Amino acid sequence: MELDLSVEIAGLKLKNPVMNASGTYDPLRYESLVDPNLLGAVVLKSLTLNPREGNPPPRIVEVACGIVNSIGIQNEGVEEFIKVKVPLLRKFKEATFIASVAGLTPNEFAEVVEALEGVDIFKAYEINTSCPNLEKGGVNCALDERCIQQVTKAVRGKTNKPVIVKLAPDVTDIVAIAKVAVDAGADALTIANTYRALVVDLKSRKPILHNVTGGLSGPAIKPITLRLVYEVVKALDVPVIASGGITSANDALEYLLVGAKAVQIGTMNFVRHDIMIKIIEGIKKFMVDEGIKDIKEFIGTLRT
Amino acid sequence: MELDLSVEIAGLKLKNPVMNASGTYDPLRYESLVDPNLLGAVVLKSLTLNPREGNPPPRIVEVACGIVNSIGIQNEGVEEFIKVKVPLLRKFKEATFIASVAGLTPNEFAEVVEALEGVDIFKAYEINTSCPNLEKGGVNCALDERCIQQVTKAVRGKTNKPVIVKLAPDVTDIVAIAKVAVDAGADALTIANTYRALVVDLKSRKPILHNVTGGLSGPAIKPITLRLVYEVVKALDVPVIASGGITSANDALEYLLVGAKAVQIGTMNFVRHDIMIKIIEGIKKFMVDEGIKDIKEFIGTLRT
Amino acid sequence: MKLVECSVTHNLRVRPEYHILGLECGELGSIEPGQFITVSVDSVEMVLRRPFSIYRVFENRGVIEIFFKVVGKGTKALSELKEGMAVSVLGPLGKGFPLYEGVTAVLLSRGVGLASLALLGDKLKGLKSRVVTIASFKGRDADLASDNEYVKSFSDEVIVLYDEDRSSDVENVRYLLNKVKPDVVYTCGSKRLVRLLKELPYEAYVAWEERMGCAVGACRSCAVRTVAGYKLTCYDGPVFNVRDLIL
Amino acid sequence: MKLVECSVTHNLRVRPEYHILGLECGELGSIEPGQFITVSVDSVEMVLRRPFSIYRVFENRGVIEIFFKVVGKGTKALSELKEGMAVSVLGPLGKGFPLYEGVTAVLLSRGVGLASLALLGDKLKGLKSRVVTIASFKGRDADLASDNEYVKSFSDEVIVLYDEDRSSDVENVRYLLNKVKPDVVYTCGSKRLVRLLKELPYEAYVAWEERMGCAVGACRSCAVRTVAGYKLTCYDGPVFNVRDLIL
Ligand SMILES: Cc1cc2nc3c(=O)[nH]c(=O)nc-3n(C[C@H](O)[C@H](O)[C@H](O)COP(=O)(O)OP(=O)(O)OC[C@H]3O[C@@H](n4cnc5c(N)ncnc54)[C@H](O)[C@@H]3O)c2cc1C
Ligand SMILES: Cc1cc2nc3c(=O)[nH]c(=O)nc-3n(C[C@H](O)[C@H](O)[C@H](O)COP(=O)(O)OP(=O)(O)OC[C@H]3O[C@@H](n4cnc5c(N)ncnc54)[C@H](O)[C@@H]3O)c2cc1C
Ligand SMILES: Cc1cc2nc3c(=O)[nH]c(=O)nc-3n(C[C@H](O)[C@H](O)[C@H](O)COP(=O)(O)O)c2cc1C
Ligand SMILES: Cc1cc2nc3c(=O)[nH]c(=O)nc-3n(C[C@H](O)[C@H](O)[C@H](O)COP(=O)(O)O)c2cc1C
Ligand code: FES
Ligand code: FES
Repeated sequence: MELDLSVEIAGLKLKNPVMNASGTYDPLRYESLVDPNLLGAVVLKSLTLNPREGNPPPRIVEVACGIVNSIGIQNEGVEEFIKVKVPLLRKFKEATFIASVAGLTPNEFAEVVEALEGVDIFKAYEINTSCPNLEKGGVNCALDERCIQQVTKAVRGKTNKPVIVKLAPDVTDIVAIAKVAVDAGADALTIANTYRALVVDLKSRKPILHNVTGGLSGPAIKPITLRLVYEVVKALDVPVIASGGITSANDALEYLLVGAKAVQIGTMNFVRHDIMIKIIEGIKKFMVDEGIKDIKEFIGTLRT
Repeated sequence: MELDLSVEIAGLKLKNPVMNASGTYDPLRYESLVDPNLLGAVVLKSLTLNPREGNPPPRIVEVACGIVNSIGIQNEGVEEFIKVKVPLLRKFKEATFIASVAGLTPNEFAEVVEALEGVDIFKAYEINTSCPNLEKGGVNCALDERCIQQVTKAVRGKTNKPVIVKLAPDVTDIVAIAKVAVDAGADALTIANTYRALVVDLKSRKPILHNVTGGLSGPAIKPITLRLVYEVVKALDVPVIASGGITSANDALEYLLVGAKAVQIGTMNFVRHDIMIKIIEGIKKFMVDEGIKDIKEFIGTLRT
Repeated sequence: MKLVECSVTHNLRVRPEYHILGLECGELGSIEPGQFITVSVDSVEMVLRRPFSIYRVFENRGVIEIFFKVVGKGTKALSELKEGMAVSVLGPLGKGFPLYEGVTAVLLSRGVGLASLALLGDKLKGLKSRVVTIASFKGRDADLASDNEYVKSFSDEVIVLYDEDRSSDVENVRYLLNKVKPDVVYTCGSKRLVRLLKELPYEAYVAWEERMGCAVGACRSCAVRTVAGYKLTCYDGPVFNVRDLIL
Repeated sequence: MKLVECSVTHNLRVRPEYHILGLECGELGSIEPGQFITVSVDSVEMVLRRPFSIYRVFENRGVIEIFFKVVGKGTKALSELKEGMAVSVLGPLGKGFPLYEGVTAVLLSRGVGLASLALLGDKLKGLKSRVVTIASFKGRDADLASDNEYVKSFSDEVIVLYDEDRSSDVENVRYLLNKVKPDVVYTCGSKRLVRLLKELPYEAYVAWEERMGCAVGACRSCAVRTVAGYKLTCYDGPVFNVRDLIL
């Protein structure tokens, strides 16, 4: 059977619906284990305008069925990235690259996009809104409808490429915040980032992460993020990319069933480094077993 | 060493900080496995004014490190409860009972409390705000500051016993909603209930729970709820009872370290039916090992 | 009802995917046919205990057996248990089947549902009832009755039905039951069979299965709809009169 | 670097809580002393892979050994692995120690940190360097060096220090190092020892340990502060010049 795994998100054609989640995979460092040309897309680590050194260690800690991290968006800054990293990425000729954009003010997001506009390898932008907003005393932009609106608008004004706004999951009303992003010009949404969490150590009586709190990811969060995707897909007419706790082809398929157009694999890239390839194979096997020729016929077919 | 495990919450004296979470334990049904007289308190299943038959099955499903349930507050109604159940509970002479109160309108909460006021075995009320508010088209009261305020005020007007408001965890700003409850007269807070979640079945392409979504509980949620407790304890001067993912004495101690005055065990009562007794023993052992005579000296000693 | 650490005495693979697990639990108290236990597989990733009927009891040795099919992660883990390993068991749980002396009883099972009826057959035999076992399976390679000495030991007759030759069709089961004209029929949780029994004039009981939380009647997870409203499968059941159930 | 399913060849308990695990992995590619592998314990409850130094290599048999202490759930699970069981291994990872020919080298270890230095000792011996192993332990019952034939095989001298008789005190270590006057010192992740080496005039390298995510340099979880800003323990390290680290 000839299988069609391709999907389209706001005009962006992907050869299959499987990509990595930002910050959890690097095509160069995984090169001997994963061929990035086979992925639906490759999302790079979030970039800020200036270099950021990130938080002091420890930055990661394991919890039941998950991890909590506080990397602090360590990155080399957009300029250095374009100069050093982009040339290295060019060798992956068949790969579809998505840049991840971060900022400490709404304007910074726009500046990063502006700087990236000339880089032809990027086919879309994912806007990582889970950043401290310095203009608002450092509150997390992703939790603030006003900030989401400003950031989306600012970015939208700078590019005609697809703008994918990545939302935070731990909000009272995901649909409300998703709507703000869509109304401000987002072409698609990634749902969602990590959940604010805390891990402490009884012996030292201190938080384990230097940053005190961090973001929970991994299998633990899947049922919650699946609910978020379900709510947004039901309420709004916007393509959704799902990110949260995917460990297997079945998990990926569950998100597609609920209506996500594509999925991102994050934490599991640390555990089985070739998982994304395995998931693509698993999706194919499922399609064969269930007689599905085109994955688009399966997406969003949840019966409630 | 003589150990003092007692704690006080808004004037309510508990012999130790370990109690069950509402809906996950019944002193009569667990009688051969757990002596309720040994617990810090016993929280009963949430009661509504009228009997509720609950949701159609399936009502529970397992996920990674947790379960998702949608019982639908099945209960016999407060009148039947007082007539049939309360007399049976009286035999646990040393037990400290807390009634859990639910309602479909703010006024219903008040009526349930009114009905329970004469029942001497109840030393406090826990207000389960995670109920659909029929006056607001069925939105979850716990997600709505206005509803939390109305419910707390309504209940406060009916009793001088301690009022413990139980909050939902999946809100953007737990401190804001906690503050509303405290300002409206809550003596203490339980943080928190379950997280809205979805589980689907690939074969049938349907949600597994008949109610579609349900509430996630168990070890998976602990790092998130721990963060919530941390935030509230830091921001407000109100006693907090922690509920979320406790599986062991260490988990319980982590919540106490962060500043909870007491802890509730929910899902784990299904797994190791004598877990609450084991946790009390484990806390004692920790106190001996660490040379802590009075658990109150340990509570809230997190160093950040 | 007790919560005990049991030790695995044997773990027999009787067919691919079907296992009989022996557990030395000491004194669990008196066990009624139809009652069940729950076992803990892993208490962090797989939070919930798994429910299984008590298939067989060796009273003098303090050993019980469960008979299970590997259907998911929990039963997979159980299928890999080795002799001497420890398993946490809670039981016996729920209410068993009503027992009758000197009657003609049909045990009508589907698949591994036979596991819920075997101990009952054994008891009925002791009560001088005539036991006709009608066991239906997908195919011959999933047949758990024909070679089963235990089942033969209490059955006056064993009738085995298969999907592959269509002998398991509802109409054939109806025909067979009407031929036996039993005083009482006992079945397990196949909805199709319960529906059939509701149509027939014989007294009939079913061992129902529903997803469970606490398994002791506290959490209200395992509701099943009956003529008297929701009942708890773990506490009011798992045995119900088929006429009381609303499917 | 490869991701391979290896099979357990042996799992020796050398002391209570200390295990040597043999893994038949076939061809992993060339391994530098100081490099490490990560192993997967369970991929749902315990999401993260566990990092361990490569303790020993049996090239002709395609077998490597790790030497670990049971400190938590993951190492507990590893300590229970039996011969023939499968383990997912990723490696070799990171950058190893710089090697010198014909010098005097001290391996200065603390506890099971010896595991990070042994393969280095073996290589240095082959390069005709003089190897003095100074191994410090809490007490005699945690002594992993005195009876260790492998360590003896590459060490020209083995000096064992204990907390219980205070021979492991920093001042005594300083004294010993100054007596040996090594060309180079190699140590593992004890902060106390790294601080000492920063004060002394000898060239010195440390195998650093930091909590890891991907272990291949992608996620930036394992940052360690150096004079050139944060470096990644898994990729830029785990071996660092002690003078580059800011503790
Ligand atoms: C009272 C009772 C008696 C039972 N007796 C037997 C028996 O004797 N032999 C046998 O093979 N099976 C029996 N079952 C079914 C058995 O409990 C399930 O097959 C088993 O729990 C599946 O676990 P799993 O982890 O392999 O499957 P998974 O699908 O991974 O399990 C996921 C979750 O769903 C639950 N679940 C899955 N299937 C069922 C089911 N049919 N009923 C209830 N919960 C389920 C599991 O307990 C678990 O919580 C009985 C069920 C009940 C309620
Ligand atoms: C490069 C490197 C090499 C190592 N080599 C060895 C070795 O040869 N022998 C040995 O006994 N130990 C070694 N360790 C430490 C070893 O990785 C930890 O002891 C082990 O991961 C603990 O796992 P656990 O599940 O038992 O402990 P838990 O405390 O339950 O682990 C929880 C989490 O913390 C992480 N963690 C805990 N301790 C450490 C640590 N010291 N360093 C990094 N992560 C940690 C675990 O990997 C896991 O993610 C090394 C660590 C690193 C980074
Ligand atoms: C170590 C780590 C680093 C991350 N860095 C980023 C980042 O730079 N930008 C971003 O948008 N998301 C980042 N994330 C979030 C992931 O992209 C992903 O949305 C989240 O982990 C949930 O998916 P998962 O459960 O599959 O991991 C990071 C996650 C982890 C674990
Ligand atoms: C089956 C089930 C039923 C519950 N019923 C109630 C209830 O009636 N009232 C209530 O306030 N919380 C109820 N809860 C929530 C628990 O009391 C508890 O707050 C939650 O499960 C988180 O704790 P845990 O992770 O320890 O289970 C229920 C939870 C479960 C799993
Ligand atoms: S499973 Fe808890 S009431 Fe039946
Ligand atoms: S662990 Fe991922 S970069 Fe080092």
